[in-house]
Amino acid sequence: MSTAIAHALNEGLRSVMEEDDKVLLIGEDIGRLGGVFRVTDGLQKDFGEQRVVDAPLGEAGIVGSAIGLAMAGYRPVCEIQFDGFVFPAMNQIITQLAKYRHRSEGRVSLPVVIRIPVGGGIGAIEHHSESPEAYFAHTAGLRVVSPSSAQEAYDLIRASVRSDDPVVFLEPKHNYWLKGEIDRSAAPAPIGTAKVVRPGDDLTLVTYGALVPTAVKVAAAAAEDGRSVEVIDLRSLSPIDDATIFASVERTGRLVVAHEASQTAGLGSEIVARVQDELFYSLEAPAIRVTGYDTPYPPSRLEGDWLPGLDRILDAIDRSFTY
Amino acid sequence: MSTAIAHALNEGLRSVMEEDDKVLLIGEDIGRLGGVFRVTDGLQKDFGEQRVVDAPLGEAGIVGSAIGLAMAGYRPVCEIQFDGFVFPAMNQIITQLAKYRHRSEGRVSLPVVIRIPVGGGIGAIEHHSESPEAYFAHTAGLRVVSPSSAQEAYDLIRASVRSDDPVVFLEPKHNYWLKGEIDRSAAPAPIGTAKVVRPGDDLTLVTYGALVPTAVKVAAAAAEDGRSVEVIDLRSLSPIDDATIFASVERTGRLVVAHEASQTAGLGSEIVARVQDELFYSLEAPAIRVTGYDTPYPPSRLEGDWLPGLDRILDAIDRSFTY
Amino acid sequence: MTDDLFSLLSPDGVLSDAANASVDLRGMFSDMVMSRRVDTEAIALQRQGELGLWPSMLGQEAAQVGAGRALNPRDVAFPTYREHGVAWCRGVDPVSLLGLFRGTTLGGWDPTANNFNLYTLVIGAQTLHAVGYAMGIVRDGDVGTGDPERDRAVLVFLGDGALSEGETNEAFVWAAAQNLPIVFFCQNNQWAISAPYSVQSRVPVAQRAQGFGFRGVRVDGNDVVASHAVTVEALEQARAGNGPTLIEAFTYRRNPHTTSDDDGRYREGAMTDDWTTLDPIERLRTYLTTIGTDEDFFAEVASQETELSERLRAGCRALPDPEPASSFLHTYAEMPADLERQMNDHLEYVAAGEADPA
Amino acid sequence: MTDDLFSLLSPDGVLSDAANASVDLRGMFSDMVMSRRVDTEAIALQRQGELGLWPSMLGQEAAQVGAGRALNPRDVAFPTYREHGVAWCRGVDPVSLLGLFRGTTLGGWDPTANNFNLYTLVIGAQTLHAVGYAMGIVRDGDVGTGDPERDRAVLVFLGDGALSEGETNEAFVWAAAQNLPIVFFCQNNQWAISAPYSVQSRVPVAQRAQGFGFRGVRVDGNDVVASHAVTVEALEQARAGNGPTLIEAFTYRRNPHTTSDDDGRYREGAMTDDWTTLDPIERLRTYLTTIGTDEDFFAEVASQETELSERLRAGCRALPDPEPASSFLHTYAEMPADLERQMNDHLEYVAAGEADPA
Ligand SMILES: Cc1ncc(C[n+]2csc(CCOP(=O)(O)OP(=O)(O)O)c2C)c(N)n1
Ligand SMILES: Cc1ncc(C[n+]2csc(CCOP(=O)(O)OP(=O)(O)O)c2C)c(N)n1
Ligand SMILES: [Mg+2]
Ligand SMILES: [Mg+2]
Repeated sequence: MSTAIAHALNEGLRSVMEEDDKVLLIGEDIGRLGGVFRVTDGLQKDFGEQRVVDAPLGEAGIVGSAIGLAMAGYRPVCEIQFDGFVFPAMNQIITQLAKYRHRSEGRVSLPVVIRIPVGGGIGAIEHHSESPEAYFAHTAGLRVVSPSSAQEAYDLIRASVRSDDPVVFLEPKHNYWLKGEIDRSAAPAPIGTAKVVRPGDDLTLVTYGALVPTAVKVAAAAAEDGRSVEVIDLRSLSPIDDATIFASVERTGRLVVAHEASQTAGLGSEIVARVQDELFYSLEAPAIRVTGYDTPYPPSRLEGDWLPGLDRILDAIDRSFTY
Repeated sequence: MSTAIAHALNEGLRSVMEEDDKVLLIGEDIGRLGGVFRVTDGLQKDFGEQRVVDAPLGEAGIVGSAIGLAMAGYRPVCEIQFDGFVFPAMNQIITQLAKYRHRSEGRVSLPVVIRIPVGGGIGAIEHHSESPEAYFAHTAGLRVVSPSSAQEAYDLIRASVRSDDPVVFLEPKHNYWLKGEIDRSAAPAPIGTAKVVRPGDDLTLVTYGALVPTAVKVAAAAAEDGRSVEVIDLRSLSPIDDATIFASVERTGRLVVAHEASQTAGLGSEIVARVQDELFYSLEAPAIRVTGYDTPYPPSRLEGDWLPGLDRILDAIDRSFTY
Repeated sequence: MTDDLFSLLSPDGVLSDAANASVDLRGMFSDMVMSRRVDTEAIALQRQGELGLWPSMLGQEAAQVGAGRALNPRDVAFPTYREHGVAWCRGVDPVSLLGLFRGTTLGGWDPTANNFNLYTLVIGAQTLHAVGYAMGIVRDGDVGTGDPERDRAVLVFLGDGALSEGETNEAFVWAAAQNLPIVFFCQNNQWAISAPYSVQSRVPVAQRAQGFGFRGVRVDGNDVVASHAVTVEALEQARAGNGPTLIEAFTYRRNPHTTSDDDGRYREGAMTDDWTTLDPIERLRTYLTTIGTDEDFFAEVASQETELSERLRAGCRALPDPEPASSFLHTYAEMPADLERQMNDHLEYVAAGEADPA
Repeated sequence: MTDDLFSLLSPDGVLSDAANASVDLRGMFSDMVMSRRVDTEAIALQRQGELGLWPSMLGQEAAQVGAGRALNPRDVAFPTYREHGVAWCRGVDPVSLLGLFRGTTLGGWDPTANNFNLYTLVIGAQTLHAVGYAMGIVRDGDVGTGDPERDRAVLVFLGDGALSEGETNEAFVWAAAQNLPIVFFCQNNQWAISAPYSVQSRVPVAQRAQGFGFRGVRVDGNDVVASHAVTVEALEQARAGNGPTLIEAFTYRRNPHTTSDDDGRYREGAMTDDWTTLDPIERLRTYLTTIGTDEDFFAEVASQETELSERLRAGCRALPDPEPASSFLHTYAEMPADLERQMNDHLEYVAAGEADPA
């Protein structure tokens, strides 16, 4: 039986809540409503209002109180309702959550997970389609992860809740209803590693989240042109699993990185900068970024064109092969 | 008579306040105290409490009210007391200030300047030595600038206040007392351009803010080894003046970028990514970043070693020449 | 929680003698009916796939029209995303309200044309903009002069949920400490999406103001006459230099949060039904009928409604798609070189017709 | 603003009959004297270049010792950066307070060892941590059981300036709505650096609580007996499940904001002088002398002071510099590969002795 990403998250949360009664959830509308995307559906009914907390409407309060709960021995999982609404919590995330282990010289762990539905392409109004990952990836002390399939969702949410580091957990909302099989018995990969989703020899295509299925389609299309594209799902956006990326590009000699977030100071630039430094002599073409443009997210009537998609990624691949 | 950067900023602010009575200042302790770095010294006395506003202790309030003042036709200049205290204002900066022109389809300009003393090396306590520029540079709709000398400070603050875009103005606090001559009559460079601070032929060294004087020393030291290093002061951290950088690297074939902020998804990565894409065939070595490490800013006893300095930059230059 | 509500027009349509005799009750009635019609049509357009989403104001017409009509033209309003009735009173073309929800724009109107700002979707953020604008009014010297052509104030809207955001409370701090010409108008519709007001607070909204040292007033938000009266009074105080007021208009969100919401998951229909019987329009209709208002008046309003409906339907479909270049054009006052390059790339894609993502 | 202050020990050293007879006045005296000595020594160490900075608590000893001594061992305190007196009462080694200001650490002690959290420098941020901790206590079932070995509460400190931060107000929202076992202890020392309290608010700090629907109490913050009594009472209410209290301890920051501050730029010495005559320690000394306390007691305290001074001076200089690897080691629970590479590069630099920036 195949499971949607949103349900896989729900199942994953349920399972860690069953295993560890210190796990609790805090967020706006996550209780009776089950969250606007229903990721927490039924959990308040089964675990009660003390463990699935309908928060007052304040994101600083959500993350700040989660920090306090973690200090008191709990493992809180916060939900931020949409990408664009995480910013009121930025002070707690950047000055407190990310830095507390360091401040306390390793004495205090803050195992807080911050779940955020991210990304565009759903025809939404402003603030509901953004990709804020770079803000978090630039902040040392946070782990940033994003699943791309039901299996990854199930594994990663469980691993994130178990992590002793704070984890920003980015859910590709465009693909919440994408289904896949889940193996619930397999030992999940440790948090922090990338995954080769489709092997290939001629070019490495790195992406994450909602763009992973697109990247697989890109690879299939490129294969028709006789180009063998290796697709890597970052999974961990910070820290970045250099080893997997380097090993691939060393073989292929070509790199394209794709994400929805704006280009400037985005993750694509980071990966490109790392690769060109490590593999200067291996690269046969410049490493190319295919990203959202350096504008605010446009009105939804324009998002189809604004977002990086199949064609732009394929064109980048073509361009790579012109070198 | 030579002027310190802090005084040049004071003078620049005074001059725009004299020229345009819509310019006003808002910040914590900027009035009678003149700001903790005295950048606004004497301005409340001369322009009154309505134009130099001692704000309640809330950064969201400072930026949010500045937005409203801008809507009412004013040109507010906010002061955030230290780099580490800008995060409570992040929601207003990212979701409102940066996006309002876009949201209003160009109908509403928000000429707000946010001054922030940034950077380390002053032996301070936590949150007083950080370099948050990447958060702003990643946010489309903001201009981000940083002066490196008294002349730049005077020119840039004036240009920033006159800009119809919101400007995040990063003041290199380590060099507040660095002195230089100011020509008050020269037409300042338009905001948005980089500057070749020292010409050279063999390698391009890009940096900004407090590291510019260090970079000039680096170039002098490299010259002794017979290496001619061109130093570029970005001045505008966003948008980036690609043309100046490209023109230089095209000639030199080598690039080192230095900044105090952490590496991952920092500005160095962005510049490197751009250059390797544009100048793939010109580069004779990988473009190298010399940055703060991917940790929170350390206790001040460690900052001397943690910060990128003369030696690390020189070593990066050496490394570049090994290719 | 309803004991201490100020009211003038009772639920069964009886008008208190204390009501200001010169108030334009017919105008209020018409505004409420017309703005409800905007709401109803928009919901229909959403069902037909013409809008992606619509946040309904059903049940909140009295609060909004009462407040909206209290504004002078020079006063400035800062709405949330639900103030369709206030927009109506300000003279904003209701067709332009639809663009944001159709995805053709993030704004849709010129905020300076009617002194009605853009909708703000980030809860609470607009309260600080309103504070800043009020600071601007003070600096313009347009407060407390006694000159009715000069004194101005700001009216900012917020929901009960917004009371929990830090930014809203900072707005209270600034407004109180600087005694600003601002009125906070909170429609306590008792829900923030699925969260009943009890999630936010155990005491009435209006009480919050006391803690910051300014006036708080509770009014029956389904009573347009009372909502209007308290807002007129609060705005007068503000314009006169007597500082801020927080008005709590106690009302009820009768529809789901937006057309995407499923309120059956978190509330019983019964309470919604109760509030339906407290309908603000019916209340005023009863009164107007009681005092013998001509049938022609009601017929005239009805015909304007029909006209409006048609205009909305046609206008919605005619809303132009934004230009592909528009986001690039409006990010900065002057376009940076790299962004121009990005725009040109983008326009080439669009021209080639191959930009749609997989 | 001082009319309604609760007080038990008058400025001239007269103790009210209402004071709890069992209170350990000698202990309070000793704690105030010792924590003042910590403060004085730290200022001296700063002058000698041993500390980069020190935020003095001079004048606030009564508020802090009153509050600090009201805590049970299981209660948890969340300080700002000025609670040296509370740290003293909690049994935190005062030498460890110095590391943060010497630059050898950003923390300096184990927050779980004495239930005294790390200093928080970001104004207001700790109020939300305290709220979360209190939510944890509720979930542990350690509130309102009536078992004095079980019930716990949180005591969080904040300044008058912190009342203006959004986060502080969100903490009030959460504490009130969830009726949490938490006490907010605000030392209104009348200044936030150079900003007099009038920049933040026109009404007393304690009044803020009313707006959120919980208790607010004003106490003479220079009266250690009263400060203690109100905190004991508020903590008892909290532990019993009767929800939060905001205590305003009205006092005065007699020194500049920190050793880096120049308060001559923004305030007159006269007001500081007035408050010097209200010294909290002298007040209690007068009372203790009046009731004939043995000279030996005062001599004993003085000798402990001397010993403390020496320990602080020696301890400060002996504070170890952090390991060059330490920031890398403490960023993540498990070090990521790239960070390990960065660390190794860094350690090589440090070993080569060439890392100092120009
Ligand atoms: C900062 C922020 N957080 C979360 C949201 C998501 N959200 C949209 S409306 C809403 C509820 C608002 O409730 P209220 O303030 O009572 O206004 P109402 O919708 O009832 O008019 C929430 C949580 C948001 N828009 N902004
Ligand atoms: C978020 C934030 N903004 C600004 C500062 C800078 N700052 C440090 S202390 C201070 C004043 C605090 O005043 P108050 O809360 O009254 O505490 P006190 O220093 O009087 O004890 C300010 C503005 C800060 N630490 N954090
Ligand atoms: Mg509501
Ligand atoms: Mg204070």
